[in-house]
Amino acid sequence: MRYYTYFPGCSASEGGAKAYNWSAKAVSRVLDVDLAELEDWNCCGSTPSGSVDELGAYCMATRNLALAEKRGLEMVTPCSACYVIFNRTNTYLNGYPPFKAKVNEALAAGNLAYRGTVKVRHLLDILTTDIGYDAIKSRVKKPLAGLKVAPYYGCQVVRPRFGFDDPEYPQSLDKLVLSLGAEPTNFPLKARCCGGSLVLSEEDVALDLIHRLLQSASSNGAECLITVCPLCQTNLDIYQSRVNKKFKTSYRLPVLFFTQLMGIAFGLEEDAIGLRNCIVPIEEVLAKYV
Amino acid sequence: MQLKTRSETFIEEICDIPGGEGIKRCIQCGTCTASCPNADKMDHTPAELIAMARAGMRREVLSSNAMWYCLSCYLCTVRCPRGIKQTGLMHAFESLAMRDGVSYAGSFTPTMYRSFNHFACALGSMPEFGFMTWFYMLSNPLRAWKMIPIALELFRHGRLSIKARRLTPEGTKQLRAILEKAETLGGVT
Amino acid sequence: MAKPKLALYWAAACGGCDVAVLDTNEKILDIASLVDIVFWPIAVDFKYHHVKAMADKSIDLCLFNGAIRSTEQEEIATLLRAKSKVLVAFGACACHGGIPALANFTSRAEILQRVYIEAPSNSNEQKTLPQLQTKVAEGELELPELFDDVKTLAQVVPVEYYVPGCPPPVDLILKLVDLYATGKLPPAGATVASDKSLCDECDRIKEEKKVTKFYRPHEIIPDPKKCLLEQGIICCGPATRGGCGMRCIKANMPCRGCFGPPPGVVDQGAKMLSAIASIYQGNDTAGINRMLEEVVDPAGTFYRFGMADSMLKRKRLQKS
Amino acid sequence: MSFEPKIVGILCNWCSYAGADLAGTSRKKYAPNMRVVRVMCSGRVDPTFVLKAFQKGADGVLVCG
Amino acid sequence: MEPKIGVYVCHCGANIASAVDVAQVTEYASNLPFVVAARDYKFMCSDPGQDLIKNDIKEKGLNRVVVASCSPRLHELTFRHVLENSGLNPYLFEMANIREQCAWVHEDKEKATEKAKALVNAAVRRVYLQEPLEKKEVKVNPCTLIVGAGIAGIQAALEIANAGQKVFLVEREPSIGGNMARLDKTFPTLDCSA
Amino acid sequence: MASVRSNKNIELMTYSEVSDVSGYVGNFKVQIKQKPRYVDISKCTGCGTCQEKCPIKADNEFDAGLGKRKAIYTPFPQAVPNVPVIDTTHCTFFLKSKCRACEKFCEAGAINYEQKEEIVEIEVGNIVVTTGFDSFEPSVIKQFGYGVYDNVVTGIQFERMSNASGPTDGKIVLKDGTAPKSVAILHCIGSRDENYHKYCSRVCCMYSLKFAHLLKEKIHGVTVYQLYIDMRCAGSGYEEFYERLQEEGVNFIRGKAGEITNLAESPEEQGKLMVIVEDTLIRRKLRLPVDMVVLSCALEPRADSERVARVFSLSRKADGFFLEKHPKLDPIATMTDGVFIAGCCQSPKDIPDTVAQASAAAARVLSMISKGSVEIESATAVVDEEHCAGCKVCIDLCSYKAITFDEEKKVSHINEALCKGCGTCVAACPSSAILGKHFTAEQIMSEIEGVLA
Repeated sequence: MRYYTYFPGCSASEGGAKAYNWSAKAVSRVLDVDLAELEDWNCCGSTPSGSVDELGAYCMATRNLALAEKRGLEMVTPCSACYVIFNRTNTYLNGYPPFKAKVNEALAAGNLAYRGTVKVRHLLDILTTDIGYDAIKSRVKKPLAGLKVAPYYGCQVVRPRFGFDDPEYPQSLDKLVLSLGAEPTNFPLKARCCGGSLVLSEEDVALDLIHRLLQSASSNGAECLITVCPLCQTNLDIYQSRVNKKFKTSYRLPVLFFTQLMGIAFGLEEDAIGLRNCIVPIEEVLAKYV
Repeated sequence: MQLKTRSETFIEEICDIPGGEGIKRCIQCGTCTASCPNADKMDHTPAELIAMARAGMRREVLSSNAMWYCLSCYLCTVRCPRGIKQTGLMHAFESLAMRDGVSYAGSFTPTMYRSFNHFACALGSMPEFGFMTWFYMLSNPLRAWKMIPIALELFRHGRLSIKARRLTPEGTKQLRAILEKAETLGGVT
Repeated sequence: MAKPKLALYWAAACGGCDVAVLDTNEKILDIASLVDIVFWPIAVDFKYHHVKAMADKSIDLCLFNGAIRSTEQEEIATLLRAKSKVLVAFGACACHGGIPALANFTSRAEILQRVYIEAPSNSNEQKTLPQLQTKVAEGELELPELFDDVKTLAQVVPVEYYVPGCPPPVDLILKLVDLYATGKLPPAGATVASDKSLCDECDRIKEEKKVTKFYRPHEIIPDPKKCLLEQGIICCGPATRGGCGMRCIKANMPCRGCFGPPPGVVDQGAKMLSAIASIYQGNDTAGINRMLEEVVDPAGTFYRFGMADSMLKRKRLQKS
Repeated sequence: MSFEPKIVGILCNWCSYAGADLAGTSRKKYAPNMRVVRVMCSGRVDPTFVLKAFQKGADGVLVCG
Repeated sequence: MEPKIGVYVCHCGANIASAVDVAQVTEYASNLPFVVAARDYKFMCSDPGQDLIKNDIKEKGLNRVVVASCSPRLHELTFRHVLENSGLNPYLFEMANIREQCAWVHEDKEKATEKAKALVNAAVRRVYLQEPLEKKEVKVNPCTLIVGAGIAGIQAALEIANAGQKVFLVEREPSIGGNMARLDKTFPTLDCSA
Repeated sequence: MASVRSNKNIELMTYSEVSDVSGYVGNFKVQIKQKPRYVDISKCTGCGTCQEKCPIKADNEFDAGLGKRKAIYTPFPQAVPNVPVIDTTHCTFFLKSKCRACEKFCEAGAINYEQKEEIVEIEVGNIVVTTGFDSFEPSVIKQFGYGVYDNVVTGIQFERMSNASGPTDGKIVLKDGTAPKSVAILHCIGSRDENYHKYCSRVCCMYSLKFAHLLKEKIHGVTVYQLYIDMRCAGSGYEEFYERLQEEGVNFIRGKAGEITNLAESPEEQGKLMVIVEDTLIRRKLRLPVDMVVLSCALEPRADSERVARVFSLSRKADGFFLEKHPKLDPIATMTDGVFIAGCCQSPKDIPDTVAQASAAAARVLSMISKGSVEIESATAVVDEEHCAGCKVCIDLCSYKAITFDEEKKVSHINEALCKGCGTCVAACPSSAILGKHFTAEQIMSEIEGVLA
């Protein structure tokens, strides 16, 4: 058993990406990974808070890190945005002592202090590095032979460089797909942006980017996509119909969290991994292979 | 055109931000622009924005629309041959613009960010339904109307909860105390 | 002419040095006929007040064994210094601190705690620790105070000669007596032993030293003809003064360094450590870590006899 | 007052001492707490030097080579 | 013989003097044991700078010299020659590196000055213990090894060989030529590279 | 190259590597490992029959993978010596003990499969290291698609194509054999980039200009883009060359490409490579559709430079190139007396500078030879025989093999001519019987006390 502090993030915990949380926990149990949720955590601040009030945003992130530090374990999050925020916070706190002092001054108002020792990792990193492809492969009950999966990394799991996978041409998700018995499709845009939160404020910008992703995935033969980030999943899944409308296309590519695909291969219950939460249904595609 | 509003201290202001000091090293190669998915939408390209900042054009930089189109995809940051953290700079420009009240009015992004931060600070958690409703109402109620089909779809698939996750009362109090204190410390620098 | 006056004293030591004097066997009678023993607590019944009553410099030769670690030992060392013409640091403890000086790796408080409270054989329910003053029916008794630091004799009073060894070998004792008797004593400050390291007199076959693994003496049976260090047994001979007659080496056991450093060496332990590090063949981190594990108790190995006399002196005391 | 450690650096003439010179020629700034003693090779470093430095009040010893 | 030490603190123009209080260091040096002369000068390595040392050796009978200036890797030999030309053994000399490892790397002038003093102190203590050493010379084998037969190696080999000396030209690849042999025309004259 | 062959003072040792250097300035002993060619150099006439007859083909490294060569080959037609080698990783005889075609057809009987590696020892007074550079391998920069897109090539590949004796007989062609109609030349690939090499490689601006010129010369009507950050044309005749290229109609775009893609966004882009770049002078992001992209790659330290540095006791700079004694006052000498460096192993440089530095190195060597003698280290170590107990701890420690054991006196002895004064034995001697002159324990300890006072 491996033990981690678990930070689900807002979207996966009570937001639109609950299925991510469920499936993450379910496959972790299968792989002997203990994800103990950080108690009383708060929103990491994500990109928007940092763009409104930088210091406040860093303080929000650091409160979680300070809480996690007390437990002394590595912290794992399934959300790419949380991952980037925490790692950036750690980098700057540890690289700029006066800044750290300032953040700690604010934290002291809540009787907290942070030394800077919590290593924050993405769930994908934990599962592929610590647990490993062989262990994952050994748990597969329903190999997804023939299923063509476009591994979509998005941006913030590999950028900026926090040492996990290549920032331009990552491989971990591709290998994971292979170890589940499925076939990763060539997907040149696999680490390009889905539009992020600008889907709310600048929908056209985002739809354009989503369109390119769907086009690239489908033209390379993908039957579904998998993602490692709640926002990516939301954009690709929910806005697919709007892309179809705007660009007069007819994509019906299911978009799963990578943990959901693992759950399918592990033979877990559909409800345990929240398959019904997908807007574009996966059942048709799965029916061909499982 | 003559430059009248040169701010001699703008570059120092940026350098004091953690990760901001790299701006001095820029060689204007344009890699950031060439890597940016949204550069075409910006009134000034990312590289130009850096050049303007270095020229002390504080007002022009902060009232630009460029940073509000930043997707935080970090492509510019990993490709920059000088190790400049452009994405971080964009965030810094955004927060300075917010603080100065000069943020670009032609995009809903500032409003969206503010709404998000409002909920994140107040609740310590992000109630997606509340946040989006609030944002659409603030930006343009008509847009909210257009979102209804999506909201219904989400709801049908169990992905939209009216109820939001709450911190414990102690947790909420602690977060508030920290943020209030942070408020008094006057920004990151 | 009156016979020269000889005094012997036993400070912080095991008593082996006094026994070594007796080990001269029948020659002790020669010694006794040559000199008048005026003070030797284990053999002759003189009290401190007898010594105090002597005129200064009235003792011709004083063999002082043991290190100094209490007020009593310090007082007697000062006393004997005043009364003696020639004061000899006799044995490893007097010369370099010896085994007692390993106490410098701890403190008085830790020692008392361990000995009087924690030791499993204790029955000390009141947790009584030694007191400097004790009231008894006859009045108040005073006990000597134990120091934190164990010192060599020379760190307390000036010393003329050193006879090292744990204990000093008989032939060196006889050599000292002979030098004294024939008036051929070297200049003050000299050590009555070899001027080279033990390897000089060691007759084992020595080749280039390349060690890939260190053993403790009980772990292998070494070849009795070959250099022990080359066989991976930490033999302190290279950094130890010769003159002992290879007592340990002949028993197929490594030198532990009781003769102290050879002339010119400032810190015996550090020098030995440097030599060991130089001949070890591991170059990678894993190899070096393994070596560090193989050298069990480096402090006790390299500073077994020389702690008080070393540059380390002692472990840092916790400020109370 | 903050802790100002005294550090003795024992550096090899051919590499790390040259490196320290290079830091100088490139005007890299660092704290003045380290005082350098040059040796012709870090192999010359005898453990007694380290002991000596600590004995004379050093808080740290950097051996580089 | 009683050691008589001279200490010379160099300004190196403004290189040292702007970051270290040279006068203070000189004053400090003059009070160190066995120091009979302590001076500071703009450029110790210049001829007038060297003459300062020569004169003091002659007039004050110095028998040991410390120069606090740049790295010994730069000018140790220069100053050893000064001692030699003044009849002293060149090894009775020590340098304190107050430029590369002090003036150029520290920003706080006061602390840099303190450090410079410590370095001078160390050099003085050391030079006090130094002993004269004998110079040794060996013959030079006239053969030369050149490693790598690209354009640089070929050029060097030809020059030495044309001067009548034996050259061993070693190349890892089956043919000489190196990267140069891969090129066609070369800038800016566009002549061929063979 | 030909003059090297004909110079009787030069003993050429190709296919050889220096494996060990001992000794000191004026008197080095060098071991050279001669790899087996399997061709007897004294018998081979260079007729080339063996290469014609050899049935096995392999990628030609000399052509940067563009062309093919045989398993027995000379890297290029003008090779010196003009004697082939057998590549045992491809030769059927070495892999399966079959074939022997080359042996059969060699009239001179020069093929010898039994050749073994030989170690030759030579003695020299001076050494010049001119080991050159490697070309940066751009496939690690994923966004440029080198190795993914066929028509993204490196500068060296372009050089081989444009070389009349190269794999395409001097024609610049795409993978499909046709001539490109538009080419983008990207500067600073792996240079001036914190992610790869921070330094400027110095020659790329100029060779990129040369490429543009060659393109214009060889392909009528070709469109050429130069994507540069700064044009660095400092050198005799260089700025003039830049001006000439401007007049030849090359498109200069000031900006570094962000990425290269083959994803077309419009019909005109179909089948092209799109170079995405900001023209920083007009502040526009451009998509340039081209047929070929040339990456002007950095010059980097050779992959084995760490090992070479160890063999010759050289130091390396932070960027990995060999460290000169002083960057301005002595860029030819190194910290090891008698070992000089010249050319790109010291830092990237162009041909005129390389030739100048090589000539300077030759002059330094010749001045050493004409002086005839050299002063050696006086600050050596000596054994105090009074105290040496003959424990032999020191014997094996000396990197310069200066310590021997005197079996008669039972003490160690140091050859002061070989001793470099490093002091390792001094520190290791457990009875302090070795004195390190000029770096005695007292002197060093006194200095330590001094810096702490």
